[in-house]
Amino acid sequence: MKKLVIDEEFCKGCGLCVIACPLELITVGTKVNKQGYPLAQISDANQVKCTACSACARMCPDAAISVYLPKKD
Amino acid sequence: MADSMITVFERPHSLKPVPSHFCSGCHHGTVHRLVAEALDQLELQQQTIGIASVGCSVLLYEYFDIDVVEAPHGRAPAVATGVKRVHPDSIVFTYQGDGDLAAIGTAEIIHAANRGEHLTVIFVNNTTYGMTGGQMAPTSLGGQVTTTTPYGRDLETDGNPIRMAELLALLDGTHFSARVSVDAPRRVAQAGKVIHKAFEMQKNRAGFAFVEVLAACPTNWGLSALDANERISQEMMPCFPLGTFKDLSGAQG
Amino acid sequence: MNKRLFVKGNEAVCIGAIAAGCRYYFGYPITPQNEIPEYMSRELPGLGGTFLQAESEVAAINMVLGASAAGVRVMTSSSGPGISLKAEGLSYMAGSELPAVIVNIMRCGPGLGGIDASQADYFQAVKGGGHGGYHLIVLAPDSIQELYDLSMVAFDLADQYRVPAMILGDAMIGQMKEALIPHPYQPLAELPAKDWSVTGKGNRVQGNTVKSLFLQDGALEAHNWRLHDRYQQLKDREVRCETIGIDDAELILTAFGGAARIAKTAVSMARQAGLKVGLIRPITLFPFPEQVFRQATERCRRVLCVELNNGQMVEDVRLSVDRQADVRFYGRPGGTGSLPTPEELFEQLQKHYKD
Amino acid sequence: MDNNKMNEDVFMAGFGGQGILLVGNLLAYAAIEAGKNASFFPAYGPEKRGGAAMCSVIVADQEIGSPVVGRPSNVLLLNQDAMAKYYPRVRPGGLCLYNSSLIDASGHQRSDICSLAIPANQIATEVGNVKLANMVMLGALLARNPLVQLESVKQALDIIIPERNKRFIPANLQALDRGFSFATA
Repeated sequence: MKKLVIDEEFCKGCGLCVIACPLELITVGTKVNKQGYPLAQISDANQVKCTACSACARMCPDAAISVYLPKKD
Repeated sequence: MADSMITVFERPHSLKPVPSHFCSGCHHGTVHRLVAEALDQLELQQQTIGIASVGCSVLLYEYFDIDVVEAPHGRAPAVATGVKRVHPDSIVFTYQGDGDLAAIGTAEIIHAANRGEHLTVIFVNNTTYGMTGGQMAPTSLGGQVTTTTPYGRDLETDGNPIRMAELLALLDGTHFSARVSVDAPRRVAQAGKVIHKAFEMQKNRAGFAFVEVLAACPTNWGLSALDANERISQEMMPCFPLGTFKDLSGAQG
Repeated sequence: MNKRLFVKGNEAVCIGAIAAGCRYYFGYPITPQNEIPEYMSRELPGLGGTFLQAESEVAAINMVLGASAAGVRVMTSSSGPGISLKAEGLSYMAGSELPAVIVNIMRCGPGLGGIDASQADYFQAVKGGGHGGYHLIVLAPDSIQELYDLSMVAFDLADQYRVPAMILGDAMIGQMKEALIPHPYQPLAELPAKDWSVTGKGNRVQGNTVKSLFLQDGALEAHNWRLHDRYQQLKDREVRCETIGIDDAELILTAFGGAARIAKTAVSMARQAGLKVGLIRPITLFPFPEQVFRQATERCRRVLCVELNNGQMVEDVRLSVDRQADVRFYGRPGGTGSLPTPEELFEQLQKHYKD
Repeated sequence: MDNNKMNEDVFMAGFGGQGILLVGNLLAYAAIEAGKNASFFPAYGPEKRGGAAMCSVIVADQEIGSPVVGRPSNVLLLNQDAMAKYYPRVRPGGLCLYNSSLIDASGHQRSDICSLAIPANQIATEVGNVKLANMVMLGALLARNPLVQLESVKQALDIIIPERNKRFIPANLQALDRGFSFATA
């Protein structure tokens, strides 16, 4: 399950999410979107480590990041 | 999202689902989101009227899913006054940059505050004229190189960085004046609370509420998004201290 | 020969102004003329001059008023919305007979409009723009070289007639780059001393007053007749106009500024296609080249006026030809992606040539 | 018209930040330095990054009329939006170079012009910086239509590039060369 969802259309690769993440789980890669911006990304392994603290989403100037947590049954 | 997931953070409903024209790392988007979050949380989207100013922020009507009037350069507080007097039950806010609010619109902002108009004013201070390509703003720092201060802002001939949050706090009509920043997650959270409060005050008819937000303009500062973000605490905050300079929200109206 | 420079129109106007001795500039940012204040902020301090970014266009034009009253060559620049704000000051300057150069690099309107090329401020420029009934000298360059040349002419005419002069460019002329030969400045005429300016009374018998208020019986009327005579002198002596191939023309195209540049290519396309098409390009919009139109239409009975607006100069063309020619109009009001191309103008020429 | 007299137009488009205006300016400046007439006419959105950027350059021996070109003969397209909008406007018989790193050209077919795919981002990345894609495209254009000598452009680069960016000149020269040789091959 993905906790972080980064919208590729909205992301502008500024990297503010990268410095916001206390666990350094996010990077800006080389893949570019339609506007020509490189995209922020998080690996599947790091998705697991993510605590859903939302610091990245709070910093994102483009409201490109959504954060989810699995329901505990 | 699947039912098995709890939403922790999502784009606010008051923002339209469209990418913005803002440059990479520009904080206008952050401030837009904080305003939208406040409107969502206070359930004000349906009754809010935004006043767009001139500059990069003019296009806010492309991003906010609310009614908006576009004002001439600097005149947003006057336009907002007109709207609010017609619709006193609506929530009216202006969203202005430093050139708009603190240079050409100085008269309008001072007199809207002095009349104690029931408005929320969001003032984005990035020490430059963004849309026109990085000219000196009234808030540019001493020594700051801009396209019209190529040798650095000379305080003797170009004036001093103007502190609007402090200046407006002096006016009897101002009920709330604060300066916040969006350069770190905890400060974004704090800025969100202050903006929320400024809208809540209007909802409670508590008078003129002013929030100055320190923001980055990476493109016109000639810095990367990260370096520009860093400049806010390194260079802007010593000149523009964060804090609340006036708060009458607790006082009896 | 001077080395050719390769500069934007907005820079050319500054180079010309500085060559003509302008050392004072007051302005406020607005696209598409920002290169003007930017250039002046770089160059004027080193020349002992003053560049000041005002808090608004209203303030800027009144700083110009003050500097002009103090007796120096002074310039400001803006674009549509800012020129509207300057209208008040311009009216006071016209009333106070203060020379200055105002550059309007026109963008699309009304309101905030857009930053693309437009000529929608023609009326505002040539009919005065502010209150009270006055004229500005209005010069409309169509190349980077001419922007340079006319910025010097503008200062001379303003000083000679004590009438503020406007250089009416557009985003196309302001933003494009071409080669420029910076000929040295030669005054058009021997210019009158500015003995009316405020310098401190000193040994003068009477203090100088720069004003536009006239309260005594008949004083304001006399003042307005004096201004009127000045405007008439401009009409008699200072008309400037370029004509191409109008002697044998069956259809005369007329356009100014940026539209004229596009028109020139359309006219040469027409000539290659064997159509006898000529061009009248007013360089002074006030004074308007009425006689040129009058004479040209004694033979050629059809005129097509092309503008980047919905029809403004065409009214002055019609007044000039006074019903002796069939004056038609093709205009585009501007906006992103709305500049007419030479091919489109050529189509219009073919259409109006035939019927 | 004298057929020996040169009158060439170039139109280029992409998004802001791709350096469209820089190479347009460079080309026109090189032409001026080579003793020709040239006009450079930029157009761009109000925003500084993103948005559309385009410009027209005219290089001629005689005086230049319209800086606006309706049907350009030489066209450089750097992104998909530019392709969609301007590919149909290339003058029949003209030349269109497009950045195949960012443009999917399927669905854009014309037999009446010469179309050339240049993987500009890829080549620029090989040179060391994706931002040099503009130079790759210009180099490629000059290989197909020497409206200005490649050497003149290289000399002009030294003057056009602001002082603070002079250190990037060698990479720019390399990108021009790589584009040139790609389109020559």
